[in-house]
Amino acid sequence: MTTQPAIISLKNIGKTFHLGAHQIRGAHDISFDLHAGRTLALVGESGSGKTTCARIIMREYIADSGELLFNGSAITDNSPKGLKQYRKNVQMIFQDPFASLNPAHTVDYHLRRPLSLYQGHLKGQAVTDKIHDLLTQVELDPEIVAPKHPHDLSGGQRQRINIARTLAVGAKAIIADEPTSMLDVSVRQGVLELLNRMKRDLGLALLYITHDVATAHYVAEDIMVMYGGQILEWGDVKAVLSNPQHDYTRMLLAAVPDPDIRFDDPRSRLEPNAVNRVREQAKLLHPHIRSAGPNHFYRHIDG
Amino acid sequence: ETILTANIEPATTWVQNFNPFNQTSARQSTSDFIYEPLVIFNRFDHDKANYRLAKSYKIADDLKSVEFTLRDGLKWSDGKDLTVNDVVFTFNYVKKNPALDFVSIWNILEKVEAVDEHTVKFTLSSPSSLAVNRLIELPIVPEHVWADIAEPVTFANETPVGSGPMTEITRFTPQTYDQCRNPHYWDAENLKVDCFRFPQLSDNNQMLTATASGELDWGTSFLPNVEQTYVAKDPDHFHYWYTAGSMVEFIFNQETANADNKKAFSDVKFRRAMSMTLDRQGMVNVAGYGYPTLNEDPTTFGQVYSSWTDPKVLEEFGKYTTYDIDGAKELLDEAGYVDADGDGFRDNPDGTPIKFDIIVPNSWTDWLDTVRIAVEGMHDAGINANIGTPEEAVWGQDLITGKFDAAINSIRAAALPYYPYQQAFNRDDVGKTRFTAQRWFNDDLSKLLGEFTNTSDMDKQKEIMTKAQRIVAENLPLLPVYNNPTWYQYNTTRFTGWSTPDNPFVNPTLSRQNHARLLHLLALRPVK
Amino acid sequence: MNNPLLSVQNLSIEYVGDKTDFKAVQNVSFDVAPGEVFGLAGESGCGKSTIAFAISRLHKPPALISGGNIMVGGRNVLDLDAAELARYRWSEVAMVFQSAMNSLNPVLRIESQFHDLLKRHRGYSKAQSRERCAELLKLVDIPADRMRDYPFQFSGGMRQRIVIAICLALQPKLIVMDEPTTALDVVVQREILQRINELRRELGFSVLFITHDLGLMVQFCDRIGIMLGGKLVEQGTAEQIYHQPQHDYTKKLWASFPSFHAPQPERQGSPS
Amino acid sequence: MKNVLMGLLRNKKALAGLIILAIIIIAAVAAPLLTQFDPARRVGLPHQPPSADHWLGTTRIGQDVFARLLYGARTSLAVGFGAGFIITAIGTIMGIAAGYKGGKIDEAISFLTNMVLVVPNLPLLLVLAAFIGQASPAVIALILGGTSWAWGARVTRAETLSIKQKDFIKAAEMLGEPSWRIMATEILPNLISIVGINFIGSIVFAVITEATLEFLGLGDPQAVSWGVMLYSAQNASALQVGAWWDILTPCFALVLLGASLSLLNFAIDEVANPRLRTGNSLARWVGRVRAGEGRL
Amino acid sequence: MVFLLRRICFYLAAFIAAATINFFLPRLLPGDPIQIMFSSAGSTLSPENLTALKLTFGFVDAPLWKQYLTYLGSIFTGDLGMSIKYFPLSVTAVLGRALIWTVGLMGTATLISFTLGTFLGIVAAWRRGSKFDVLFSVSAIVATSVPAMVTSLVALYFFGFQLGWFPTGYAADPSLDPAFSLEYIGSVIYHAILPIITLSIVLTGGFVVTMRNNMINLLGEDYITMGRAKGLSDGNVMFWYAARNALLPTVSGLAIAIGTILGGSLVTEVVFNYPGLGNTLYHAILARDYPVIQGQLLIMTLAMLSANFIVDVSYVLLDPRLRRG
Ligand SMILES: Nc1ncnc2c1ncn2[C@@H]1O[C@H](COP(=O)(O)OP(=O)(O)OP(=O)(O)O)[C@@H](O)[C@H]1O
Ligand SMILES: Nc1ncnc2c1ncn2[C@@H]1O[C@H](COP(=O)(O)OP(=O)(O)OP(=O)(O)O)[C@@H](O)[C@H]1O
Ligand SMILES: [Mg+2]
Ligand SMILES: [Mg+2]
Repeated sequence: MTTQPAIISLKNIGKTFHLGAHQIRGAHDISFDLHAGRTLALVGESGSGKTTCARIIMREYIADSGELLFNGSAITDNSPKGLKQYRKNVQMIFQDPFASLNPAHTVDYHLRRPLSLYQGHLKGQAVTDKIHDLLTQVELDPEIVAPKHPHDLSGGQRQRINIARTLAVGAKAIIADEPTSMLDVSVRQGVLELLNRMKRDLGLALLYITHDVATAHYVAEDIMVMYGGQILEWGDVKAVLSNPQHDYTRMLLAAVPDPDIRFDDPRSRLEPNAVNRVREQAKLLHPHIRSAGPNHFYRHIDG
Repeated sequence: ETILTANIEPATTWVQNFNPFNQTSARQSTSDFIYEPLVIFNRFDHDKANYRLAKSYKIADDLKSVEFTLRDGLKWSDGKDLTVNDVVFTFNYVKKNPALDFVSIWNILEKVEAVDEHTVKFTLSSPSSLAVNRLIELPIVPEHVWADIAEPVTFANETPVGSGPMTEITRFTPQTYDQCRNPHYWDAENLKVDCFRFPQLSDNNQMLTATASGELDWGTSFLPNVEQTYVAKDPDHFHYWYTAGSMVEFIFNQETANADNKKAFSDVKFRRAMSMTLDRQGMVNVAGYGYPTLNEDPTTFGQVYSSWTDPKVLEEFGKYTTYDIDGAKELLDEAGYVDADGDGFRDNPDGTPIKFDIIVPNSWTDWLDTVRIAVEGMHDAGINANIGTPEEAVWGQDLITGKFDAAINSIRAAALPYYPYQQAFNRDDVGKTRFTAQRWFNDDLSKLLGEFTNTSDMDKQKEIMTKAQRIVAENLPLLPVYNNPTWYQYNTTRFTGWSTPDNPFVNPTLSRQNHARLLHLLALRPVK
Repeated sequence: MNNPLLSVQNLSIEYVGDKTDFKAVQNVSFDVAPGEVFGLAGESGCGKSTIAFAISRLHKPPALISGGNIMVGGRNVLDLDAAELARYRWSEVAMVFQSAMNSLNPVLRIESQFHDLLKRHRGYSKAQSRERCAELLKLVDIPADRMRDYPFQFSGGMRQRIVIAICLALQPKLIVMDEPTTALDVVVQREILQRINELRRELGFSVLFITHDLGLMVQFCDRIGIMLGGKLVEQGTAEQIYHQPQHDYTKKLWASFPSFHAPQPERQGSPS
Repeated sequence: MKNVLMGLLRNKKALAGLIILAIIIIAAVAAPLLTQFDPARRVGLPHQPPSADHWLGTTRIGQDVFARLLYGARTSLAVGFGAGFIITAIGTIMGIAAGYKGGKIDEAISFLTNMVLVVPNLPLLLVLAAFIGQASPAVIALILGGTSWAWGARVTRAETLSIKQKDFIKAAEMLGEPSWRIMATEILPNLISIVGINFIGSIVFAVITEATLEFLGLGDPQAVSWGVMLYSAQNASALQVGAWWDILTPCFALVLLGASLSLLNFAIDEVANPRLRTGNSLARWVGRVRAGEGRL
Repeated sequence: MVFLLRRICFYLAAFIAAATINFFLPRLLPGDPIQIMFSSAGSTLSPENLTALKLTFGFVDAPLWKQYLTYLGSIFTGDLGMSIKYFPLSVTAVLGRALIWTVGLMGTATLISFTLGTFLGIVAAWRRGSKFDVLFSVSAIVATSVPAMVTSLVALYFFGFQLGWFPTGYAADPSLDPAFSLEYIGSVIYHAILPIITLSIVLTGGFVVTMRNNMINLLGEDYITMGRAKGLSDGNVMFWYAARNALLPTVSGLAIAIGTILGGSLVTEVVFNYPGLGNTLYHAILARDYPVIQGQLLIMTLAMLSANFIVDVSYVLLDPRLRRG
């Protein structure tokens, strides 16, 4: 993979939810690294465990097993102070831009708070200047946007504010959980572009969570395909998408809308029986990992 | 069948309890009507003795005993004979069960015995000319019923066996009950009413509605603006007559815990000045709708005992019981009650502040308004008086225990002026009744009152009372304002023979305190 | 077009505001032929749902149809009286709503949501409804024995399929689908649309398909209309819209659509 | 906040409510200027009908009804606002803490809340007032405040739970905001309409309850307040003797105050929830349909 | 089921807590309740006499905790002691007598106001912005803020005193004996009409407003639109689709409203001299009849708890999601 050190590493993370009598596998044997200046895409359908991974990274959930490493060392300090120190470096962007900003506060307030929490040395005018910088960085006009309340902004603008907020904290790693799924097609691109640029210019590590394989393809260097709490296939984006190994990955890719193949075309057809079979199979645990290239791995279906 | 509908007591629901010893929850139609007294003294007829179960009584010359002789052929309502044994039983029964002794009769009694078949003798613990009045307060109950009652205090006596005119409970529901004639009543020929009917009425407004509709024959409730709300509805048949009842007065607690107030309260000049701030006529007219009887008599006798009042006393001290703010101010100035600390209110001559609440039961609106008027007057004279409005029960308890500064209070009217004085100024009663609440005592007065009971000579008694009233008027421990009206409305549509202002043969009220109500009932005649 | 099933002619719809009115749909015209799938695309708020609602005449104040006609089977829907309207709804035009999760009544069993419809339009008894319900559920691959369950006992995809089954109950000529799969996973979405496509072939109804996913639209629709700010800015076959987009806005939409199947199309315009 | 206020000013119901409330407040504050009479003193003959001297007549003992009305408004407003404030403050703090903190704290608070909710309020107040004896308006306000917060706490908790789910709360947590700050500056501002409704609803409740307690004779009969006016009038059988002004005046005043506050409450609801609004647009819509400019 | 079990546990705990408050409340407040209670009757009673009376009524000077235990025990055996004011009735008998009337009064009024209010709320929401809506929602708001005593007094004055259409007190004509006769039942109904109407007026407003708001919030839901799109009749959509779902929060509101209803009925009963629980409590308070007051609070709490329980159960019945959950 790359030579740069991983900012965050997950090592064999497992997490099971207990709902009364039955259990739900949230994550099983999850391992991956987030590197500075790289985007890792995590794709999978609803309920596959993507958000669980994000929450484990954000230390909202404590993993049942496995290790979470930060800058190469295991996290031991679970005090609020330690948590704050951690979150100074790891921040999150949420799915719903309408819900992730407090409707009661202005944009200015939203950026001022992280600054006063994490950049305490900034005072008075310096804070205002910093806010201007941040807004400019996310391609918004500070004069216009700063005094506004979230409901005066479009979804794309709000998502930019969210990004600015993580920058205000000074995070090194950003977890973006479906940051564009609620946005209009026409503005999605812009937000993704921005994230890409941040990654490049600021050397951020990005975990991009999505169910949209197409955009993952567009922004990420690496990709992981998840189902039923397991990562079924992972590696270089191009390698995985052009040469999927796992049946589930294949099915997922086949289901992505493709303007070139109409529904009437037999090639487009997904057999319902086949779909169900693949799903059933993907739910099982697959302990064997195979490699399909230098940076392309998958879990092998036995038997 | 002639049914007389009456309002006897306010109630939210009737409970079948005819225990004559019970003072809290028994029906007020129990005494007199079910349990006839030996004798009834009629205050409206020169305190004449009306012999009921007894046909005579005799006080021994040494005033140490009384003998009652019963009528012949008396029967209980179940047909059994009523004998002297029942009388003796009753008094001994009460002795055995002190919780029943609501007249504290055994405080003055030594023993009770049957002298012969018709005569019963009461031996007193000390000589008294007035013991008869107390003795006849206790109801006489049938031995054959009560002897077997295990818990007489809680016994509800739902189907009473009595001696009075109305003993049969023919119907009893939570909202109305009928009490009908005793089949064995000795005086049946005078009784023309077959049944009482008592509807349940809980407040003024309901009583007003029931009375004004003509449903009630005999009303005993306060009605606002009675001329308009009642009489005007049927001027030919609807009438009312409010006679003077208990004496209402303001009192200052001589033993109040507040030392500063105590200084002022114990000063007769202060009391006199306070008395002069009371707009008595205003209280009568405004607070009492004009129904009470004005009482500007410093002896507190007022109209009820006007025949006992000494005009000289009235002349000398009458000015202190007439409304005169300027006079009050003058008196206060003279006595040194001036505003020392500049708060706008007068203080003690030594500069300590005077500030007190006058307590009044919060639901007694006529009294409350009376106190309002009093406080206005006191304010006008520069006294920092206020109103305290506890619940009725709390007010009563405060008066008894002495935890108050000032209050409005009343003393029951009885046949002789001796009784109110005895009630109010008997040191032994402190902590037992609210009548001694002001805690003012005078040895001369006590002696005089003691002498009063030791004689049955009218002239001697009058002489004693003249001395007594001078002491009271001079010291003004009670600030009389008016006599409470006794509520009485009567409807001549169905019954005649009512006690009226033109023919005031009997105290007309139906309340439990008035034993003469039995005489009133016997005088009534249905309209044919 | 000869004998279109649905003909929307110069339709204008406004939302009356406190002071000014908002013109949500302006002078929109398009036809849908029998058996055809017509797609309406455009970004959020451009008026797609407003048109869909108008076709079943579901609007309530303050919406106001201020001009135009909606012809279905030769009749102007806007002229129907209350009784005719009640008969028209669902038996001629059925509808699948934006969110599958919420278009079934949460407190009624599935069978009674079929029954109230069948009783109203066909006068079916409970037993008859149940029978029909079983048939319809089978069409969308749901076991008939689950008809006594409540909506919350089904997954999102199943619920959406149930709604589609209800749509088919009266064999309507047109089914309006307002973003029927946005809340679903790609695989589920594909399964459902595939099923609809098959049913359309079988039963011959037309579909008015609304979404903002252009790729999906080209895949599924015969013809497509592109909306922008209440106006229909471009209309053509799927082929045309994909390969020769005319309007700038259409081109921009394609530009912002990253496809990973085809080699990346040249990006025109700059991302916003 | 600003939006809520602006919205209120534009809402007809709110405007009506605000105007009435303003009139009542002004009348209460300016009472000494509006009447020369002392509300507690006899200043005329008993039960005089309204006249030039006594605009609303006199009471049974000759107090000026108008003066009592004005000064009584002070009591009602003071009790209402005082108790309303206590009720809302306790309810809001409890509700937010339970909703946000969850776990043991939530369980404890919820249990307490549900407990208080199942004890019938008015009877309890009655008993309390009776035991305390001649409860002054201030005491009544305190008891009311202490016993009536549960409903507000429950509603606030429910709303807090739904706000807590919102990503912006999570975002604040990720930022490392302390929890008191999250409750005070992230959650509370979003509860403004709930708190407002709770506050105003509590005022109405307090005003009515105080009047009820006093009407039943459990208040301080000396106080100059609308409840005591009712009590005295009822005791004087004002209706039966035809002194309607004595009893209908406080009735009317209570209804007016209650209605104004309730209108305001309803309006806050409408402002906070646009769906509930029945603004001008519907009138305009009807107009346009009538004019044949369109249909449905 | 788990849900209901949890609730039952809560109810039990709440009941014991309420009983405890009930026990300590009078004892914590200033003044000796027993003294106060007898002092009104005791103006001529000697202390010995008083002591004898107290003993008879079962006021013992045992330590507090002992009294408390006895009290708890007696509650569960249904023995609430003797009434002072209504002696020799037991508290249970006094309350039992009153309970029937209150249940009748409140039950009917709640039923009427709930049905009427809910119905009006549904229609107002359905025809939002119409004259009907404006008229009923505004008058409902005003109605919710009118104190029960005002409504009762005004109704009593006009319909009782001025017009004389209705009786001004009692639960039945006092001249009739309670019987299962047409006459008596007719009289009961006749006497109940005015209190029920005033109580209903007080309560209806609240139901109108809640139902209307719930409905309006629901009317935007897709399944309502779907119901309309299905060509179902307005009535069907309004009641079967919208109202049924909007009823859920209203029903839970009903549980809380029970408290208000109890309060409202208290005032109404006092004004109309209706022999129910409220009136009994009021007079017990005035008379300091502690055993009755305590029993009363307990029984009212019990009523609230049962009402809540019924609401819980009906909630489960109305919402299939809870039934299986
Ligand atoms: N706190 C929790 N308690 C119980 N189960 C949970 C919890 N969080 C998640 N799960 C379950 O774990 C599984 C994975 O959930 P997760 O939210 O990670 O999926 P996801 O891939 O993010 O889905 P989506 O795309 O819908 O957001 C799901 O079945 C979910 O129901
Ligand atoms: N009830 C209403 N009152 C006022 N304006 C409305 C109302 N309903 C919709 N609008 C406005 O009408 C416009 C068109 O709305 P419509 O729902 O038709 O959009 P859409 O294309 O379906 O969008 P989406 O893709 O988000 O569903 C939007 O700008 C919306 O704000
Ligand atoms: Mg997720
Ligand atoms: Mg839409």
